Amino acid sequence: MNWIYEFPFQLTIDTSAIDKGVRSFALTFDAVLRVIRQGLTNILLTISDILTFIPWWVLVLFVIVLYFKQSKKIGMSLVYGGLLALIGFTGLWTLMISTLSIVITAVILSVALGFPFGLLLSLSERANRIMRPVLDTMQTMPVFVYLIPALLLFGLGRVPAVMATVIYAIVPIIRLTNLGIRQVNPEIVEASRSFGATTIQTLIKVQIPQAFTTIMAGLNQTLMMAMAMVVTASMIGAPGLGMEVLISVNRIEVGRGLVSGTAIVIVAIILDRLSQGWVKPHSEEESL
Amino acid sequence: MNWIYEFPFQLTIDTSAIDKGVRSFALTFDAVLRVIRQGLTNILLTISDILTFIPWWVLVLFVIVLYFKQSKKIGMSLVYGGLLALIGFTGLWTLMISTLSIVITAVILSVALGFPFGLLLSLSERANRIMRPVLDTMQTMPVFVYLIPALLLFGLGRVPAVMATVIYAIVPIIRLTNLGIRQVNPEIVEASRSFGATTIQTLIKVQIPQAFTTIMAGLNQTLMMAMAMVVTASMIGAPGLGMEVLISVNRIEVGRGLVSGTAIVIVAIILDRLSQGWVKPHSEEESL
Amino acid sequence: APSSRRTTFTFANAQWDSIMFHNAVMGTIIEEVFGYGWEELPGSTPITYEALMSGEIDIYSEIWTDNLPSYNEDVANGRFELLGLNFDDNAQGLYVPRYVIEGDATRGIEPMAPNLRSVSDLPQYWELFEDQEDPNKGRIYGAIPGWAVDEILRNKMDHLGLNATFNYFSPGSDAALSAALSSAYERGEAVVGYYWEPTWLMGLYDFVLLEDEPFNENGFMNGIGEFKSSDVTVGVRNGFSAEFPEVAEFLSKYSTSSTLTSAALSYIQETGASSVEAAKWFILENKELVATWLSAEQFETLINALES
Amino acid sequence: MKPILYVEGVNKIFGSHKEEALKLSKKGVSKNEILEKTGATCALLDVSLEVNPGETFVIIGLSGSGKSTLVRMFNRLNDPTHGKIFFKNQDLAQLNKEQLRNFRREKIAMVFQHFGLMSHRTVLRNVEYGLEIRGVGPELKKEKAMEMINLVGLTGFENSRIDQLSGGMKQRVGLARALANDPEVLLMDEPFSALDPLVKKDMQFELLKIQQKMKKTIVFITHDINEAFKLGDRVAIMKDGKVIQVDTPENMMANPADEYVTRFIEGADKTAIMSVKHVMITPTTIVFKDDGFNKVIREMRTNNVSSAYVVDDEMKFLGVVGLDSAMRLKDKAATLMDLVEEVETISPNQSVSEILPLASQTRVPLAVVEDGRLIGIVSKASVLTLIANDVVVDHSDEELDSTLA
Amino acid sequence: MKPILYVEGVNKIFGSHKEEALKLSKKGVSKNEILEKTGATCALLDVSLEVNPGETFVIIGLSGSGKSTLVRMFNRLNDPTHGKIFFKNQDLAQLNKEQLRNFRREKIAMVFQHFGLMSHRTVLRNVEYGLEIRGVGPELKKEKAMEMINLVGLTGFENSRIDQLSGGMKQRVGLARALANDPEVLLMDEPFSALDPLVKKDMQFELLKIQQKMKKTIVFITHDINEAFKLGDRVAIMKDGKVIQVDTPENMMANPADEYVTRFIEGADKTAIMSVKHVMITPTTIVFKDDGFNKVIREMRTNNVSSAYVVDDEMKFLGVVGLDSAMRLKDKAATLMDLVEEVETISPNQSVSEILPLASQTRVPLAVVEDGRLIGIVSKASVLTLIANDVVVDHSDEELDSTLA
Ligand SMILES: Nc1ncnc2c1ncn2[C@@H]1O[C@H](COP(=O)(O)OP(=O)(O)OP(=O)(O)O)[C@@H](O)[C@H]1O
Ligand SMILES: Nc1ncnc2c1ncn2[C@@H]1O[C@H](COP(=O)(O)OP(=O)(O)OP(=O)(O)O)[C@@H](O)[C@H]1O
Ligand SMILES: [Mg+2]
Ligand SMILES: [Mg+2]
Repeated sequence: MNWIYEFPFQLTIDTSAIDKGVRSFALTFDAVLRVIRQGLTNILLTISDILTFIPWWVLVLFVIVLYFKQSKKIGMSLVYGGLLALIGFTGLWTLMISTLSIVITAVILSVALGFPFGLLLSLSERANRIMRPVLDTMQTMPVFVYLIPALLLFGLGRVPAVMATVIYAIVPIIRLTNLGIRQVNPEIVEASRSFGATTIQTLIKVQIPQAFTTIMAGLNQTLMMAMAMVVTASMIGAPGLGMEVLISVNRIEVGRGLVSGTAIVIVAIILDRLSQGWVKPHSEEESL
Repeated sequence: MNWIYEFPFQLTIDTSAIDKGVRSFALTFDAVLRVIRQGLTNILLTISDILTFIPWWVLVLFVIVLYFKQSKKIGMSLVYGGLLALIGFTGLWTLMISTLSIVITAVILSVALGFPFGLLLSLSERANRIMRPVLDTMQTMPVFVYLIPALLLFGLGRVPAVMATVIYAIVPIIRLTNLGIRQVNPEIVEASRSFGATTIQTLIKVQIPQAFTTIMAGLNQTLMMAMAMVVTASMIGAPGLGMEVLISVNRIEVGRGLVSGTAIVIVAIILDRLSQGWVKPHSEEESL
Repeated sequence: APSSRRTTFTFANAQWDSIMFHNAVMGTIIEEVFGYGWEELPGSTPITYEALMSGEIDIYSEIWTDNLPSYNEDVANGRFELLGLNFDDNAQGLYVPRYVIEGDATRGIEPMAPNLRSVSDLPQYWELFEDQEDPNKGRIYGAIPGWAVDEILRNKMDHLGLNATFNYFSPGSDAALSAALSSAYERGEAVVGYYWEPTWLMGLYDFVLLEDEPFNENGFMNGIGEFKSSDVTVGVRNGFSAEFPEVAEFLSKYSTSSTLTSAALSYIQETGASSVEAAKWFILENKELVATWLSAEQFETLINALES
Repeated sequence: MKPILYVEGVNKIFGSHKEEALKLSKKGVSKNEILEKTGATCALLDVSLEVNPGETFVIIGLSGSGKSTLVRMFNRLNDPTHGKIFFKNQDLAQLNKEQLRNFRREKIAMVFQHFGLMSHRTVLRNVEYGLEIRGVGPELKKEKAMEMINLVGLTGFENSRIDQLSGGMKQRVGLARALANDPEVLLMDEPFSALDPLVKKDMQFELLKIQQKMKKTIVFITHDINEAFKLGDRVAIMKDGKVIQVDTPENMMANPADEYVTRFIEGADKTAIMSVKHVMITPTTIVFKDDGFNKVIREMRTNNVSSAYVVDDEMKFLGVVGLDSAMRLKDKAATLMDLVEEVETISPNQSVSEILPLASQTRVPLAVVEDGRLIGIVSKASVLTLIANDVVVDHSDEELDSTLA
Repeated sequence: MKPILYVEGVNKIFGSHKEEALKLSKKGVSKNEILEKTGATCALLDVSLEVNPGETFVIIGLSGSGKSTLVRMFNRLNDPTHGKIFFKNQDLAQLNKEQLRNFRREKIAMVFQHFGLMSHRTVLRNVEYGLEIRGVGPELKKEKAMEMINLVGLTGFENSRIDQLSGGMKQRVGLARALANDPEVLLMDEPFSALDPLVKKDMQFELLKIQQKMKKTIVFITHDINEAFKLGDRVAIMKDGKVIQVDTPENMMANPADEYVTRFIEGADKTAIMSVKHVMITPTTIVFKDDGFNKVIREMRTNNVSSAYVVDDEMKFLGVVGLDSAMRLKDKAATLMDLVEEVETISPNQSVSEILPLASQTRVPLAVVEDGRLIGIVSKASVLTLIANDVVVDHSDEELDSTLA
């Protein structure tokens, strides 16, 4: 029966070579990594400083006003503002600011890298074909797997958390930038070309503006995925609400986990609603 | 300055009450939970037995043939078959089967619960409005948070893993069933109604078949999300590839994590491709 | 292929190395001597601990009592059966690599803090342990969030006034902590953080435990004084001894030491052996000790089985 | 004849603030302004009309004029905001769910602009759909469906997938599906608008052919005036939710209600719509078969023409006699009957376009004959006058072709 | 005249196996079969034609016949698989990237079926687009764009968002945008197909008006034969990638190349296309102003009619004289000049539809006069013959209206 159920031979992969590789890479490129780390830390600190500087009620008002501007629904605007304030009233404001600064940094980085990359993919069918499985892999590879390399390369703390978050969350912005550009009504692109526009002109003047809502949808997804990484990021030392969830998991405190989890949900939903506002800027709601 | 940055008062949420509530719920409904647990365990064991009974090369051949039938691309079919076999050759076959049986059980459960639920939502605008934030919350709540209640209610092992996976992965099948039914060309639905079809007749004979591809896209997403839960599920004792990843993370073995992570990616990508075959059954590829 | 089913004990696998090693030793003996099967159910410390109390895990071979806030209460309430003490000569506290104090000639590392002895010396050297995310302070890697020692360490920071010069950094997970310490070690950087023995990490790398004031029963929880060595106990689910008295008896006699465990972990690290292989090696290496856990007859069965 | 469908003062307002919108519209505020002010769309405003059994009733209008909204009320896919709709004597609003279903299953069927076919079913299974819903047994169902498939000329395609068909074939399936239920009323919402011009022509022809066999009541929507006039027994023109004029194509052509209708029908091919009876004039130079030389010549002279139409005592048309031949009567060498030339005659219900070839070749005005009797004549001039867009055909001004020296 | 666009033996095959597909198509295998066998679509097959400067060249054909594929080659949005396309003397395939851009910027512009407008820009900024691409300065750019907006009648809408406009207004923007660059050639791919019938009519009128001012070379695509004949100086009919016939509307009407063309043009309004010169016949009964009684009467008798056309020595047309009046010449009571009735004349280039009212009222065939000289006459019969779909207007068979006793 053996030949039915068993494999004729076994491959042994020298996994420790990979370990050594990563470790020696970390040593070799220590200087470079330090620079990246420093740069990211600065961004993080700046964002964190700004967020800390803003009084909580300003932020709450900001959410209310922004959502009202987009949706014209005063009720829901107040609900979202109230929910945000609630995070403060339960004493999680500082943690939330920590979380936010990591998420925002990760999203900024994702956009800065992912948007141009998405553009590139939209221009070359071949690059697109080659990158598809890579992006697939990035999306399906369990985050835990690259948590450790991120940690070995960037140490423990917010920087590797941002890096891991970027790896996980960058895919949608790449994909939807690519898709958005490709989906632009070909008649409009041809119209532009028929006027003798160069590829770059067409891209900047027509394709990017036309793909704007799709790209924004990508940004929205990137944001949501970055939020989904909050707890995992805390496993390598990112402070904030995620750490709070980890603590409650380690202590099997359902209630505490639920409270901090809910805070994460509130932040995520507010970010989602606000960023969806860009996706469909003036969509008239059906009045029925 | 206090009033600028500080909250006028603090709410203290009695989180331990929640803990106690869950624990006493678990005690009170022990009998019920046991039945559910037993039922799920039986399903899990059956699926696991079936998967274990199938010789590996049969599964590999199955993947090759199925993918070839869908895509007519012999090259890619062989690649996918080869990748699957590779999992076996690196000694991870048994773990993969464990993982698969949990994922498949979770997906079956998600469909069994999510599909009818999605149908309900598609029929009632009100239910839809009420459920939207609930579904949003289910998708954004960090999985870790409901890992603990799943654990308290169903103990450690594969059953709570399946439950947690279902909570996380059921949302797309609900959403896309709902969306699919709503998106069916209204002319076709009206055609059906104009022939005097009842709501149920229209649903079964027209809307569900017409929404089939969208529903299948939901199934595909559910499958992918279930795969994404594999590692997290292992935190409450689900055996398989996820456990392997966790162990390697704990031991800081990048290589080992990468190998088992890659195995997860391979399984996910194969499942993705095969289930996308249902989504667009006979789509002719553009030959350019 | 499908396996036949027999009575099988479930061990907690809280995913650190020593518990897996002890599981393997206990499991091997149970299998060879008593004829039952054994398997491990993995999960984090609190999760597996919870599972022990819910009866899902039969045997917990290494209960780190100080890491479980509710341990004493649970024992008092009889939520599981406490069978015995596995070992209690372990150590925990803040560690620094030896080269920080003494240097390492083979790696060309000069001593960085030759006078660093105790925790209270740390403020002098904070710049060595610079927190890259906050260059005005040093960084101390703390315990895993949620562990009981996490709270103690935070209090210790207060007590010793370390907060002025150091950030207490929550590593998030034990994997992250290990990685932080090991990668710093490999770079030859100065690092200070919480850790404990016996562990493969401490076996593999040369770390020094920083001294502290003597143990203080009253102030301990407030961070005053050094850690006493924590009791590492063996527990089984309720009702286990009644069902399997022989096994329970063996488990209650089971007792090792930190040193022995460390040796076994180093063996694993050096040879790449699995924990089961290590267990066999351990039993054969320490026959006298093992003999004290079992009746003569049982011991003979075991040795015969292993040596064949 | 009692109408089969009867629409009475129907309004349909989409959106909120319905009453306010209605009030504004009664004040004469335009549809767009109302939409801006109240958010309500006045899709139909005070529409009343009737459809007679067996007729093809065409509704025409620009996009957004409310055609679909109206037609969808006949099978209650829409309900009116105000007003009533009757099928025979049944107020449709009174039907309960069960009755409505049965009404839809038995009395009325619909053909859709974009075909409304179910892409997951074959042609046969699409055509069977209505029968399936009614619970017809599998054999009868298949038999009836096949019959309809044959009727619309799709024999052999019954097992094709819908997406393998061309647009014209798809609409044949739609038609077959609607007919399979043998409904009394067929609603067709721009069924041919999505088709290519040549295919459209074929389909119109097909529909006329089928209608000749089936004699259904058809409510047909289009925005192509030629299609409307070709197919419609009566045509309703809609604009901004109002019905502006309901009339036969001929009358509409002759008396357009306003400037808008005039513009709409400008492009229509008049010869195809108007029939001989609209352009014929009373024959003047009539002689009886026993008349002699003097009588005949006098008749010709009086009317200043060079030929005369010969009839018998019962006014049956016998033929034409020319001035040249008539001369031979003088010496009694022949009777009038000997001299009569047989000519092609036309009937009053033929369309003008049909008689165009004849009219262009004839030497004398064409004789219009009904039941053998001469009832009028059609000259080249009268045909040209029609075409020349002098919409009102004024018979009194009619000139004759020939002058007699 | 040298053509401005010149297409020489162009094939366009989409997909793989191009050569094989071409071979099959040369063997006469149908397009669909080729697609099934090789996966290649033969969009254009051996197309040759020329477009002259200043003309409106219309391409007509059913959906999928390759119209778009062809027109898109003129600005190289498509490249031919085989064959060459010249703009003036420039082989378009020879242009390098830079030259191609300049060609597109300066020589040629396109109007799209679905407008191809950029929804993120206002009307003004859409119209400015081509100028912006050329790097025209902001002031000049705005000035030119505003000029074009005024030209197409959108003054006041320059700051509107595109989605606030109706279909007709959108296409005006498309037109303005194309014209803003002042191109030599304007390509229009079914620009009016998406519009409502009345709006379409307006737009056609607008285009004719603008074209009168601008005198561009226009390549216009449509599948509406009336539109084609209304706008086109010359029309090319395409079928399955082949050009079947290229001709003026009149000639096409008169000599359709095959059955397919015949069917296509069946629905066209012939009187709008054909002009007087196509239906006129040589005047027979001509008399000179100094002719006497005998001459005149003889002329009338010979031709068996009751009136004659009077001309002077240089054949200048003076009028008509009837048989009755001519009788008065007998006793020399008057000269021919005294008796001449002035009648309305028509010119050979008027469309038949224009002269219809006259033709239907006239007693004698209408005189066709060019430069004052009588060059032909048009009888009711010849007009009717045209309308009657006897497509070949055979002049020799022409009958005359009046017979003389
Ligand atoms: N469900 C609806 N909700 C709101 N407004 C509607 C709805 N259906 C139709 N309308 C509006 O009612 C008016 C009439 O629409 P309808 O579809 O009857 O026009 P139509 O004459 O059929 O036009 P078309 O030729 O484009 O089919 C339009 O202004 C349309 O926007
Ligand atoms: N990019 C392309 N790839 C493959 N086939 C194409 C492509 N563009 C056009 N075709 C095919 O070429 C043929 C001609 O298409 P084309 O668009 O020129 O037709 P058309 O006459 O403009 O039709 P329509 O009236 O629908 O616009 C069609 O069979 C079409 O399917
Ligand atoms: Mg409609
Ligand atoms: Mg086209």
